[in-house]
Amino acid sequence: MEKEKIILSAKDVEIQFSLRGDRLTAIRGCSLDLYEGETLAIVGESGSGKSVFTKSFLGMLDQNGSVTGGSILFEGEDIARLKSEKDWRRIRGGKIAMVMQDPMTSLNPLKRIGQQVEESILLHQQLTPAEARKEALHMLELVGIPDAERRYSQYPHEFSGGMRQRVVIAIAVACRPRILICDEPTTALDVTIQAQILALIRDLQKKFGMTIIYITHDLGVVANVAERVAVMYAGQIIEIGTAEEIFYDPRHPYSWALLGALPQLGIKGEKLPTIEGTPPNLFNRITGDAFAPRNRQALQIDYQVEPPYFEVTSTHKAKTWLLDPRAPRVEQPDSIKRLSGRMTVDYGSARHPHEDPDRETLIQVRDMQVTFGTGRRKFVAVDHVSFEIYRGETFALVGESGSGKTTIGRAITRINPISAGEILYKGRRISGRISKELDREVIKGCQMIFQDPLASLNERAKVDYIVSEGIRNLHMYRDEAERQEMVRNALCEVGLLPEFASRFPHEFSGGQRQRIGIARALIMKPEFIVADEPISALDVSIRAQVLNLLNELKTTYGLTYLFIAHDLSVVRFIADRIAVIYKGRIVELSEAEELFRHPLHPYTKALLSAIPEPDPAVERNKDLVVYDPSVHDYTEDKPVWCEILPGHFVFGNSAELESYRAALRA
Amino acid sequence: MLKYTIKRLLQSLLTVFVVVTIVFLLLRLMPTDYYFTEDELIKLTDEQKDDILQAAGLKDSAFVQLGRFYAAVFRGDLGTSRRIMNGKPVTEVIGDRFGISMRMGCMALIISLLVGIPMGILQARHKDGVFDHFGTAYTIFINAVPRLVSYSLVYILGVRLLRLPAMYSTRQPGVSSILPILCLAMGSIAGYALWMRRYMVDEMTKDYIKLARIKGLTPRGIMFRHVLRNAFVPMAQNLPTTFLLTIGGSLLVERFFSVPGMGPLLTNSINRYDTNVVQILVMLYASMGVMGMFLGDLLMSAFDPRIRLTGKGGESR
Amino acid sequence: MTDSIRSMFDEMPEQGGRIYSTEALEQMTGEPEEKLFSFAEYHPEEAERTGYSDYSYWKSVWRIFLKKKFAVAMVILFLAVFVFSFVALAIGKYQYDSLVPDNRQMFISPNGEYWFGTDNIGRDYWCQVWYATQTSIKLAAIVALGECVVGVVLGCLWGYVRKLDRFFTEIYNILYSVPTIIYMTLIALMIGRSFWIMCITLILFHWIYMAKNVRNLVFMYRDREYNLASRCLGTRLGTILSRNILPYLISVIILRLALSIPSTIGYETTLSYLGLGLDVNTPSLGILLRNSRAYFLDYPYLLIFPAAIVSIVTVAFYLAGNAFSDAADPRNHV
Amino acid sequence: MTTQKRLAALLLIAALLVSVAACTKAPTPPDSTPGTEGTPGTTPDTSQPPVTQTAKELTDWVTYLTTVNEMETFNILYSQNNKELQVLTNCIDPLITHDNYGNMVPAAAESWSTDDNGKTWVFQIRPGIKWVDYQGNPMADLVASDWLYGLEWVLNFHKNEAKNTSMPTEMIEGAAAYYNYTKDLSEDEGKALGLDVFLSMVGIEARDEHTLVYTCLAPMPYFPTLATYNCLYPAAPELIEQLGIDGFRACTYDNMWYTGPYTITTFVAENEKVLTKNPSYWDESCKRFDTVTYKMVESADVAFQMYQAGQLDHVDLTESNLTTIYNNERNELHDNLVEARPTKYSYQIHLCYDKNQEDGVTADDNWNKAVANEAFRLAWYYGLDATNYLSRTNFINPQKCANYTYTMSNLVSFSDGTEYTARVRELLGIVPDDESFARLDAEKAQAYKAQAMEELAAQGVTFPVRADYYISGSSQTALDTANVLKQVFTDCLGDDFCVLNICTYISSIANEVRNPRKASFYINGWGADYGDPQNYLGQETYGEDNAYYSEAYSKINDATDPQLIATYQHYTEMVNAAAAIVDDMDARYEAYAQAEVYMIEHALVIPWYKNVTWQVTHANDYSKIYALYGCQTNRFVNWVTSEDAYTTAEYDAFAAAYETEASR
Repeated sequence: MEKEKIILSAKDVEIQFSLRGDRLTAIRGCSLDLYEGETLAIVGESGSGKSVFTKSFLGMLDQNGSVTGGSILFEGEDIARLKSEKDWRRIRGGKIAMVMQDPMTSLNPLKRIGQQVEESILLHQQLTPAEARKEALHMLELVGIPDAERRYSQYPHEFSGGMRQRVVIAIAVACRPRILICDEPTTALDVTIQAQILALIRDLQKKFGMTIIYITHDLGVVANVAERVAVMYAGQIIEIGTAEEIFYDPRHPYSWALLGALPQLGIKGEKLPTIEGTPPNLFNRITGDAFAPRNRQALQIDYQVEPPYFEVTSTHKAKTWLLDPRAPRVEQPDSIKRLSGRMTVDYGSARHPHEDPDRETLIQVRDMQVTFGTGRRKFVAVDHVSFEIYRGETFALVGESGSGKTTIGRAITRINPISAGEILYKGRRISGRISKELDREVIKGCQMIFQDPLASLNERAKVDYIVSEGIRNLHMYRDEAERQEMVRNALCEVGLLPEFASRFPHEFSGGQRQRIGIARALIMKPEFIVADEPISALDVSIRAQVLNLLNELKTTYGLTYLFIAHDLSVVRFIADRIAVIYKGRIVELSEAEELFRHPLHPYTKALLSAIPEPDPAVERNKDLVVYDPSVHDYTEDKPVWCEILPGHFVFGNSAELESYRAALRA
Repeated sequence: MLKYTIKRLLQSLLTVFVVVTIVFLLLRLMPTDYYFTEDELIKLTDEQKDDILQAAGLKDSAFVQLGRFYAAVFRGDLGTSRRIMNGKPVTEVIGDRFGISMRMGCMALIISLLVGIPMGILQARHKDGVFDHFGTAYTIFINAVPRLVSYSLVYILGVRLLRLPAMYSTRQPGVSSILPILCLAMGSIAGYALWMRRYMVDEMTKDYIKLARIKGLTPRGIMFRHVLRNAFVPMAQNLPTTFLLTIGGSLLVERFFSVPGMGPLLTNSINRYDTNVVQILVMLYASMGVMGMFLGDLLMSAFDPRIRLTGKGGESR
Repeated sequence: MTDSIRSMFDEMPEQGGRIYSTEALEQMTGEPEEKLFSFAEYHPEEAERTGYSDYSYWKSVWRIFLKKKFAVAMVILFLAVFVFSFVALAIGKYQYDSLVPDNRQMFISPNGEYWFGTDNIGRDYWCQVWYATQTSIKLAAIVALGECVVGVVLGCLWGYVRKLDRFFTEIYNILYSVPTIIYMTLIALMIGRSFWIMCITLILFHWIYMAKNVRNLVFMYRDREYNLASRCLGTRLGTILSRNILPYLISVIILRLALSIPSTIGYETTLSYLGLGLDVNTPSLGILLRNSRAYFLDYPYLLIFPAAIVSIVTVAFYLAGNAFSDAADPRNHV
Repeated sequence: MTTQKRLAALLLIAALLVSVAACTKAPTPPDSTPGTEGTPGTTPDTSQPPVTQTAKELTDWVTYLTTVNEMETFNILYSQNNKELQVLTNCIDPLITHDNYGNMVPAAAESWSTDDNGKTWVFQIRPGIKWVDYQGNPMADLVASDWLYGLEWVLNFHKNEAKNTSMPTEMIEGAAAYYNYTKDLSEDEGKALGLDVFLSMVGIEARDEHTLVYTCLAPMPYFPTLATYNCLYPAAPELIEQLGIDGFRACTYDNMWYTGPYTITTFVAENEKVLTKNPSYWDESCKRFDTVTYKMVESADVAFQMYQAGQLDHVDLTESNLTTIYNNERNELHDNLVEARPTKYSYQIHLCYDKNQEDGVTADDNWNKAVANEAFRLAWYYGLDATNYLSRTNFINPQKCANYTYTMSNLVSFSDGTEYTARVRELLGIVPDDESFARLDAEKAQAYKAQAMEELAAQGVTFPVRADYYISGSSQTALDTANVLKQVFTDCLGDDFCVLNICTYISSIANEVRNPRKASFYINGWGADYGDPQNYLGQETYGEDNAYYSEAYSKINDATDPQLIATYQHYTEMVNAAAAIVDDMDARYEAYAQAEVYMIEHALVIPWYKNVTWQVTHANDYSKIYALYGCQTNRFVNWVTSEDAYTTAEYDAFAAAYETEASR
């Protein structure tokens, strides 16, 4: 990369927070040069300090935090020294702007969209109100809001999440900043929307020549937007380089781990490479390489001396002793090699349970409908859905938020009552009123793993109670000793230490908590587990742990999963069969590889195209397929649920089915 | 909208009906001796008392009375007072009094809005400053210390030091209203300041405020363009209730300063077993209560575009 | 230490990467180069342990509460007053039970014999005030506890059992839309006035606000995933309420408990002033305040002593309640 | 929601609020006559020379009432309460009124007479009296038949709702029958009744426009005293016609008609009312104020502050005010403390002779045996020193409140001017004393106590005897007083004899205490309805239905002790004998006095106290109408007032002058 003008230069920035009387060093001497017009992605797990670091460029640190060392040079001024809000206002908006993570809360709910955009225009561009209005309309159009004239006078709640994020971006861009910081702008959005927002950011960067810092925890996303990538860990940038360098030739073990943990790079039936443990506690003083305790290939020196940056190329630096000539040579893991094309991707020998003549139907859902509310507020969450789950398979349900996938899971575990149809478990009806014995049997047999490890554990109860809650209810033990033994076993099973039983959930990290949740389900010795987005709230490094665990348990206990996800990439790795759900309807259901190879329904195609590939070359050249529900004309020709190939179902009317068949033949 | 309004009004009607019926029946459980004055109790024999009660229609069974009452209300006849002012239509009894309560209440309301809300705003803007501490001390004092004590203080200071009239007088409504209005406003100023400050402080931690800061908006701009209106929404919900309740008058203040308002009417009419007045008053209060809630929801929906008034309650999504 | 490494780093430019000198490293760590650059042993358990956090909710609540100096001071003052009310009765020169009216001793200002003076029929005011203080605190405490117990139990049901929502909402409307004074008057006139009647009626009309509060919270927690998990595991309603939801309500309950005390005392004084409070045989601060109303312009001490004590008690609880609610808010645990 | 919808919501709110506001339209300010404007005439006028004997009189009077005493009706025939009568008595003239010595003087009736020892009474109505409206415009002439309409109204169950019927039905021929007749009619029938049936049944007639004749049930020499009472007031048929039955019952100050010295020109409920001189009043010679203003205050304490601020012309003093002023010689009001005249109530300890236990069912034998014992009662009579109790009312001169007779003093007098109760005291051998409670006799008390304890112990009575005394649970004053009373029992009789147990009732002493007979005794006052000792002594007779106290309080008719019953029967005979004397009033009074003495000496009822309070005032109470019965006391006519508050010395002089004048 040719030398460009440095627009912002952070040197040895140290940021501390005072928290509960202690001092937490969130950024430990972090340096970064930002070049004019580039898109830099900063990647890291939660708590790595990526967000804090960039907030310091704007003076937007929380009240209890402050820059305690280093300098941030911007336009010849050390903005780390700025104190008053007044000084910062010179920088904010007009010079550096920011797009925050959650579009749902970052707009004033009581002001019209247009006004909010106009506000920043009036602040930073010398325009008359009439001109500002025109400019605001223009901005709205620019960020891809159709019918801007009408949308201008609407309120945020009338916008979907993706649309709101577009508005937030419009507001930020309307300030005409030199640097735009995008702080996880797509994390709260659906995959298909995420892809669109990423494309938008790319466009805007080209149009306005802004410098963009893109913060994310997901390396897959980075490949799409970034020219340069910085990987952060424990308050430091441990590796920085161009996107190609980081994706194809990462040098730091942490970068390997991050990339390797991506399920897109996993091989079905094999373990994903994982990063054990959790990020370090920044309250403590860290000696040596902060990643060392989690690194299987750590050197002795890693525990004692902090590594310096080693330059791989002029643009590629990494902070690891492994690059030291004195250090032993360590091969890049296979997954990295796969990525850089040195190995071919093989999705392994998928099982085909539906072709098994001896298959046993464990769960059967027939024509199920779930509605919420009554009268005019009635809302159909799940609309006449039918499918079967066979013993021993992993059945995945994929759809965006609000599609009804979680509702289906909860209906099967009988948390939500169903309003029509029926659910059979081992051939017996379990929906509606059932006998006590069957109730017990279903409680034992069907368990659930929840999405949010923070919310799914009772904070005020000990792990021991949480894990043994089910066996207590059903008195599945003879005496106290046996119960404790069962708890210990369950904890060991999920890779936790038995002594954790006497602790409270808040003492654990997200991954550990998710494993406690799994232990809670596992202790019942269930046959069937509904895993409701078990990894989507977890950091990338932890996801792999949980996915591996689920796979392991499946083989050990012959478990059957209903795996609910919003992201096809994960599902491809774990699922045997996949059902795609859209607005309460299953639109396509097929064996996993078949679905990836021959997606029929346009929505499936859109979902597939939105999967972020951790490969800059692929990402930059891919065509985004946008799903437009209005392509279906169901006014006369009613759609049907049709098995178009053995084991491959699709939802469509006769015309569509015809075209699908044609596509399959082709 | 219209459908919603009708539905809400019908629901309110039901609530009012239930409340009035309950109070009606409770009243009939009261000893009828309250119907008589002390003078009468000294001299009247039980037989004479029975005759008087019978003449007043209070001897019939409670349900007969209830039926008669609702039939009369349905005809639009709200009955006459018996013991507040014998034979005077209840509407007039109430009409005489609620004007004064309302005028006083409105004055106090206006004052407390004009003082309380700016006070809350200033406190929130200069959070943890001297003024904030001062204001907080004031709100704590007013909210914590029983009203009887703080009114007594006002009374002593006002009457003894400032030589203000201790009693409301129709001849000098201005001067003699100062102390009662002060007492009324004192409490609600504290209330408004407290809630305004709290809502504003809450609002200031919201993400969209961060975005506004990032835009480069001045603290002033943020305060006036974003925080103020949003913080006002939850306040707006209570405004109609507060306004309507001014008609009800404040029992304590009006007793304290001999204001001939609605406040003491209620306890007086119960004390005197003036059933018609009690029933209509309860009906009035209950209607004001439910109307207040309804208007509050309407007002909120006017301020907050997120709130759609359909189906039950003004639930936001 | 960081600084010294950096400087060494700058002095030692080499070909592909930049390297710390072996000597410097060995000197720094006291280990030979071979050892330093060999693989370390990997402990998966250690990795599990790293993320351990010592954050404890209640510890933080307590710590932040203690930071509110003024509230703590007021609580201590209240406790002092409460304890002193017993001491005062013991050291006073007159016993409450054996007070005798004596018209030669009426309206004596505080002096060495009568520490708080005497009342209108010549009885020692000191023991009356402290006795009344105990009555008032007792009343407030019982009402607050009663409100909480009833409010929490019914509030939990209200929030959790959807079918009951309508019913409780209607009760709420009925109680909320009419001034409580109506019911209080009716009850005082029908059943009479006594300590326990007062307790029960206050609880009867105030539990609903607690319940409403609890209901909203239960609503919030009801569909949290951990409760879904419990339902999935077949946990009974009672257990879910008591083990899963109640613990989350404790801070709110304590707050309401603390705030209910000043409001009960305030309510009691108002009712007593209106003649609807306790019966005259049970002197509370409210009754004393009401009685002093007739005399306070001539004999201000009759107002000042009970008023001061009432203020201390109510302000203490009010402050403590608010300080606690601040402390209980996890957002403030920084 | 779209903009239109939100706009609609706003409009709806606005509309509702406006409609509410419209309903609350500011009430029209009360009509105030020019005379009532400005500050009351009590503002000290500094330009005046220092106080002289001939201080200027007040032309306007400002007084107060506590808010609980607000009027409940303007219909004087309907009212049974002093709180209304004290105002309305100024508005309509009775047949007969009083002067400041309690003598009956003509009002609407020029003269009255009887030819048959009081069986029929003829009243000559003064010609030329006008009914006027509240602004003083003449509306109609007052004629004799107006009294017919008035009595018909009172006796008609559906018109006056059984109010004020007791005295006419007890005294006037056919009144009870007519009342019962109307009671059996339906409401509409009753309201439609004219005079026809009434005149055919009831002993009343209008011989001509100015001659009114009443026929009593029996000879009643005291009947004219009843004519001061509001049950015998006139009603203008034209007004009844105009307002309708319900409208007349509910008449208001601005639609009623007046014949009295004042009309009500301003009325703001619970705040203020103004009486203005009636320009068409027949008696132009009587002295009246231009206006009389009532301020309604929340408590006596507020009244005192208003007096201090010069906003009132008199104030009754509360305990604390009085103490402060009296104990501080430099207090500006110290010299202005003056004693009011006694109220019309005579308070007694009414013993209950058939008491039940606290359950209200089983008889309390211990008490019933004790109280039936005369020695026990006499121990109370001689032993209880009321002084401390009296100090509750009047701590400066407690003995002024001492009451030694059952009948209230100044009710009637012998023809030689001897006051009736003075005669009773004389017979009892009691000489009132300013220093101590004159009845007290410690020796006798000791002796009776010993005797009672001996006799009663023999009957199995356990000592101390518990006497249950009930007070209202809501009254602090009652509790304070009861505590003082309890102390009196302890101090005077010792705790070994009798112990007072203070209990409370909630709302109704009748239902909660009297009917279940739970109290051992009551302290109750009786004010006269008409001017005859019968009105007092007749309440305590044995075996008679209309003896109010025997029926409601003492329950003597259910007592079993033969000696007690005999005593009561003897007393009853004495009273009946006295009542039978209708031709010689002196003999009649003497017989009553003997009966009263018999009653008191056997301690059937124990006289206890009367109300004499302190005040500061600009009016000479001795110039006011003073009557113990009827409702004339509060007429604002012929008052002597002063721009400066009277001093104690001046008042003492007034009292002395009054005494001399009265005995003449």
